[in-house]
Amino acid sequence: MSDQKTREITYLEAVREAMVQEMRSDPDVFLMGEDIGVYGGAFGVSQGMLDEFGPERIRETPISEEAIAGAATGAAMMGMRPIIEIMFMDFLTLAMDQLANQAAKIRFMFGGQTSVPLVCRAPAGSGTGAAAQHCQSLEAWLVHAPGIKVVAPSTPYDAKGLLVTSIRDNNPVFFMEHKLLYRTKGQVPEDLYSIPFGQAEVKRPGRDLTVIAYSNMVVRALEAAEILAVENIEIEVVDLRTLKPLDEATLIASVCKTGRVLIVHEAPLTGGFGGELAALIAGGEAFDFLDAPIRRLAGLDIPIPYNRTLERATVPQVEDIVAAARILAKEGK
Amino acid sequence: MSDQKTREITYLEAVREAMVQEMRSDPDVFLMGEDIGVYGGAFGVSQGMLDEFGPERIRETPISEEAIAGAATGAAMMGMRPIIEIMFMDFLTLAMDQLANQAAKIRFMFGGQTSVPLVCRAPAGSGTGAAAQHCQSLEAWLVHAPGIKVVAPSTPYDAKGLLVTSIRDNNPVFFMEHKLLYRTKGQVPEDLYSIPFGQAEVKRPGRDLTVIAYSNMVVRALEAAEILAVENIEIEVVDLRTLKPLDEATLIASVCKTGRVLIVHEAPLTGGFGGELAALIAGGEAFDFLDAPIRRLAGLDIPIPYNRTLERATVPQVEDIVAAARILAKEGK
Amino acid sequence: MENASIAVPPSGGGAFLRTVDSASLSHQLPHEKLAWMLRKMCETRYFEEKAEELYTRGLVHGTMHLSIGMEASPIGSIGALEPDDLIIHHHRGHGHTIAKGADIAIMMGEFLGKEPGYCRGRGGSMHIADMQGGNFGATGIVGGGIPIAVGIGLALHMRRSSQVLLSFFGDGTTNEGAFHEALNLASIWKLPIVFICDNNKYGMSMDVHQVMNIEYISERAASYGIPGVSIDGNDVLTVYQVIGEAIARARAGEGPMLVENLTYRWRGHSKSDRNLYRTQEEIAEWMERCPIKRFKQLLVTEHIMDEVEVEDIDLQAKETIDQSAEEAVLMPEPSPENMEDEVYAP
Amino acid sequence: MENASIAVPPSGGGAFLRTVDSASLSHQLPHEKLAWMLRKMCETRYFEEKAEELYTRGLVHGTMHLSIGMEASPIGSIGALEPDDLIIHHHRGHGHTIAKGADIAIMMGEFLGKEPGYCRGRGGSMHIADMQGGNFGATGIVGGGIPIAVGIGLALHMRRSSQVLLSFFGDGTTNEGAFHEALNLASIWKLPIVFICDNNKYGMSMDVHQVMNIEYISERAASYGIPGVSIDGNDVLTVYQVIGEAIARARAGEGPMLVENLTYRWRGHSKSDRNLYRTQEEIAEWMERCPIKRFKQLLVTEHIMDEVEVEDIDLQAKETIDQSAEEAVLMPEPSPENMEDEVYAP
Ligand SMILES: Cc1ncc(C[n+]2csc(CCOP(=O)(O)OP(=O)(O)O)c2C)c(N)n1
Ligand SMILES: Cc1ncc(C[n+]2csc(CCOP(=O)(O)OP(=O)(O)O)c2C)c(N)n1
Ligand SMILES: [Mg+2]
Ligand SMILES: [Mg+2]
Repeated sequence: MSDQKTREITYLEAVREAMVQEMRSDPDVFLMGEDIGVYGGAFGVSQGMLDEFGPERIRETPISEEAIAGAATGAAMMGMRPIIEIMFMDFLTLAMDQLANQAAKIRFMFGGQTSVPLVCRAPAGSGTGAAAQHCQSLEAWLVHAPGIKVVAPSTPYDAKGLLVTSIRDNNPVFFMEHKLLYRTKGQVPEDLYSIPFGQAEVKRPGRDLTVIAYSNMVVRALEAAEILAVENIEIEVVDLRTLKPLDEATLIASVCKTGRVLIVHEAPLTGGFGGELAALIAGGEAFDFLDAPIRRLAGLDIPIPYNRTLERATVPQVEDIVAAARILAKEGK
Repeated sequence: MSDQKTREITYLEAVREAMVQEMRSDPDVFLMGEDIGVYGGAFGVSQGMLDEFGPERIRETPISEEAIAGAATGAAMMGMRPIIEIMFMDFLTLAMDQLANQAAKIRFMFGGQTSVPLVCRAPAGSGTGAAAQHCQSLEAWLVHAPGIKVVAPSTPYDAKGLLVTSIRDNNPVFFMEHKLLYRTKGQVPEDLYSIPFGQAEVKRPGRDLTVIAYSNMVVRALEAAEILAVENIEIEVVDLRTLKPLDEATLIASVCKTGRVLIVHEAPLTGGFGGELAALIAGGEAFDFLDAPIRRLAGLDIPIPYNRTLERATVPQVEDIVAAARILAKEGK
Repeated sequence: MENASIAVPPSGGGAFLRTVDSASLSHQLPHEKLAWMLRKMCETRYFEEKAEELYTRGLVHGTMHLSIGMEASPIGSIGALEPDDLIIHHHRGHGHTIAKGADIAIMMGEFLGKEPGYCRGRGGSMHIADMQGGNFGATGIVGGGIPIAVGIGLALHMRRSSQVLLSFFGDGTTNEGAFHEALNLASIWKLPIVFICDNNKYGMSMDVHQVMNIEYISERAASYGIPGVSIDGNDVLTVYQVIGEAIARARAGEGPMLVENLTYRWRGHSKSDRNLYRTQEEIAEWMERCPIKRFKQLLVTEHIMDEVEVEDIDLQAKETIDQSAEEAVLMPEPSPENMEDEVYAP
Repeated sequence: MENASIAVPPSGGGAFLRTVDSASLSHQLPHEKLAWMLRKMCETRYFEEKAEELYTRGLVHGTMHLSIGMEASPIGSIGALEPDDLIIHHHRGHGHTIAKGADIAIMMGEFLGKEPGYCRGRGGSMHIADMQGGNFGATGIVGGGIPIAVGIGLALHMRRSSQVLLSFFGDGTTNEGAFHEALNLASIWKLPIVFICDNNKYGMSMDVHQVMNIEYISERAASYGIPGVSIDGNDVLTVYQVIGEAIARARAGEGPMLVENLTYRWRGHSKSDRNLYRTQEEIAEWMERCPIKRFKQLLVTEHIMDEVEVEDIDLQAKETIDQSAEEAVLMPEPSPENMEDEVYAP
């Protein structure tokens, strides 16, 4: 970590700053996507970048997600370092052949002759009333596509440092940005710095149980921790930060310490990444340290509804984490 | 189950028979896909069907997976019951928007105004030297798409009965056919019959540990069971048959009985459906009955290689199941 | 048949542009048809102005896409359908839904996420469907509805129905693979579909000529061996006439066609739009070509209606909207109980 | 420039067909170029016959797609490139790989899944790539390589390279959305790519005219505002000439073009093909038009080579293949150790 000057900026600004600084220092880096120029991207992430870098490197595309991902793949094979913005994570459905069948596999399938250093960024998650086709969290699909790395930072600091690492990584990296995080603020160094992949962070230490989370659910878990602390329940919040590679050691150590674990994610429960985490815990050394069953708190197995009340009820809220933690803290063999 | 005449046919014939018989009895059922006419489909599943039903109902398409899935979605909303054949499961990557964003969500998103009774069939799995882009097992993605049901039969008998149920179901159903199963044989009733969704089957009872599997891995688990029986290790083989809906009761009961569980699938380990299964076991009543950590045996986290030896080494073989079961049978707290 | 002439672009510049003498057409159409068109256009306009107002008042949680300035395309097109014909459309679909006969209070209820709304508050502005009214709804995935249209058309074809389907989408959408695959399929199967591109000059912010190297989107019809034509999409009678011909063609079993309705959206793409990609002059210029104003003028100039009748229709439309909004605001919210039971059909 | 004339289809029938006077062209080309073309065509033919033989002998675990009868397209096209230009192709890509200068023993090794093979036995017939040779390999996903081509072309463009990329695919592939999106993108960015459709009349079993309503696939170029042309893809010199012009155009910064090489595959789609979708007569007819036989005849008729020289080249090609196969059969198998370490680049 840099010990340079830091200041408070938003998550969105942190993402932009990582791109801007990497583009300044590496001419092979460029950004490609829909409406990322004058419009600044659907969420404004690339605002102002066109002015600095021009249309060659802030490369706007037609509405053609498959071609965008393919163009990134081909350019990456040529040694460029494309970053693509897929406007909503839901539209990955249209780019999955290029991401999962091409970019992810090309290196192995070609016997190591080449590599595919691309970053695919996309905003995920609900909370904005955008309904079933604009609110998904599809990280579980990407985690299950060997060849892709998956990053899901929860703070501005992590976002900048991990995006820098993503851009410098020599593989396809999926970088998940939660819409509700964009406006959250935090201290971020002005200078370039990078955070290694595969290092979870204990965002809050605790004694009674471990909450494993990533992306926006870390924020909610930390809020829940405040509430629970008042009741003298101390939860340890482990922020995975990168889902693939995964820092098993940190999460196992935490579970061994607390003996209780609650896994939280926004994506639907069934088939979500929480299953993988539970399996790792239940299949490893932590198993013997468990004092209670492994609990998962996740989105309902439904498409995200439009109505605000329904939308809220679909994904874990702070109070849901509090309630689940309360019960789990008392559960035990 | 029908008590009518049965005879031995292949899995492939069983799939075809289910389609043929349903098409005879319901004029709304039709088959759509690439090269399914005179060619009979890439694996010959629809051979002869064009002769009986003609090109209207054995509807050949251009190479346009997204449009095929979309056409099925629209026709299903009109009350037809399309079956689509996606030539290899790998090509689902091109149809995921239609399957996961449209077909799966339309009913909920439109407040229940309509339903989408389609079946998407596709051959999955490795073992034929078809390499990275023609050998995948992507069921975990579909399980994580609320609105889709997922079926993965392991025997000719189950294939026919479950395909009939799939066709009659009023929802999008993904029907997974493993290439290596196509030529396996079994007793199948001539008459129409159906097998309800959500009913796992204990394909072999056993005392020492539970193996949970589906599709081709059931066949391997049963072979492994024979070998292990000689060593006086009796494994119980639970065939899930349908992944969604899932018969939790049967698998939990088996785990409670044996106290040890090995989950086996061909898809890559990380993010595979085994995680979900492990999580269900580790989060439920079976937790207290476990005498050993939950073990998963799955494909390596790599694209499927072409070379036969490498390909074999990538996914669980009979001997791998035997070895894993042997160790697990002795493990314990 | 006569319509086939649409297919062949006249040589020379503006090859694909087709014009219609709307003044004389206005005398051939029944008065009530013309009144219906005016009413539906006004209802659409007021619906969207009300939507904006409700949004500004903080009553809307979510996004919306307004088609103010584009009303002639959905109303003229759907006006040419028989009642039991079908439509499927897209995120900018308020006009299509109103034209297809939606109950506006129920529609407004959906916009506000209310239980009595068309989708019980699950869909919202971007996913309003009215299946009973033959409206297969809106998809939020650009291009996602076009392959579905093929399936609807296929079902009509297989059942030897005489119904026709209109499939609406935007200019930017025609760069999606789904557009390509779907039009090809509809063509080889000769499905009874009219593909209608509401070309409002922009995707979100991308000028249509920045994202494709051709003058008219209708030129793309040639790739599928179907007729393609571009028309003044701000003239409701031109739209009515040309789409009507395409519908007749489709109903006669001659297959699909691609019609490009040239129009313009006045408002930003959605609420987050700061309009930096275009000039105020351009917007002003197109506001001059307001389809409602033009139609009103035509009706008066041609002595089809007097100004009193025109403004009466306008007023009624406004009242319908105001009333519907009042109703909708009072509608009950949905309950989050048992949502997991709704996903799968029994 | 002259090539632009390709873009404009002459009026009347066969609008998009372009012919070349190969006889006179043969006198303008260096002898060694012509000899190279013949040798590469023969090598491709013998490679695939050998592949069939090895397959029949049970030495191959996997699938393969043979291009016997189609050799003029890859060899003529790639023959028109400079050595440091690039290609990307598809499942039926043996000819492309050979033409781009692959070491045939290493290629054969890959076909047999051996460790010294181009992809260390991980790829097989359907995924042979030779990155050092400027060959970006074959994808098994129909259409999957075309968007990747756009990215390669984009990198060339952004680096102001003078290199050109040839992107090959089949007729059936042009119905995939990927084709549409990619050609549009390449067009608006004016990328140095020549898109080459090896139209062998069938997808797997679907006749091209069964799956699209147009005469020539090159007509689809119009959707992207780029030139499109169809040529006799069984005449290696026609291919060489027309692709050469397209390459010159691309290199001059005038953007991409779509060339359709009309040809035919003699063998089934893959080994499971029972050829039920076509007649023996049709196959026989096309075997008459064998590109190798035709080229040999031309060379002899035009007195460029005598029969001895021609047959000598043929024989050398056969020997190269036989030798390579012998070498490849003896190559070591890969080991399954540590495969998980290969997935990610360090
Ligand atoms: C697959 C997909 N990509 C991108 C978007 C984001 N998006 C929504 S509308 C839109 C512009 C669509 O342009 P056009 O087709 O011209 O329709 P218009 O909005 O102008 O009516 C975009 C890019 C989306 N919803 N779906
Ligand atoms: C996305 C996808 N769909 C289907 C297939 C199966 N498939 C392999 S080759 C082929 C035919 C391709 O036809 P064409 O593009 O004409 O190439 P050809 O095989 O004739 O050389 C098909 C359908 C595939 N590999 N990928
Ligand atoms: Mg538009
Ligand atoms: Mg072909």
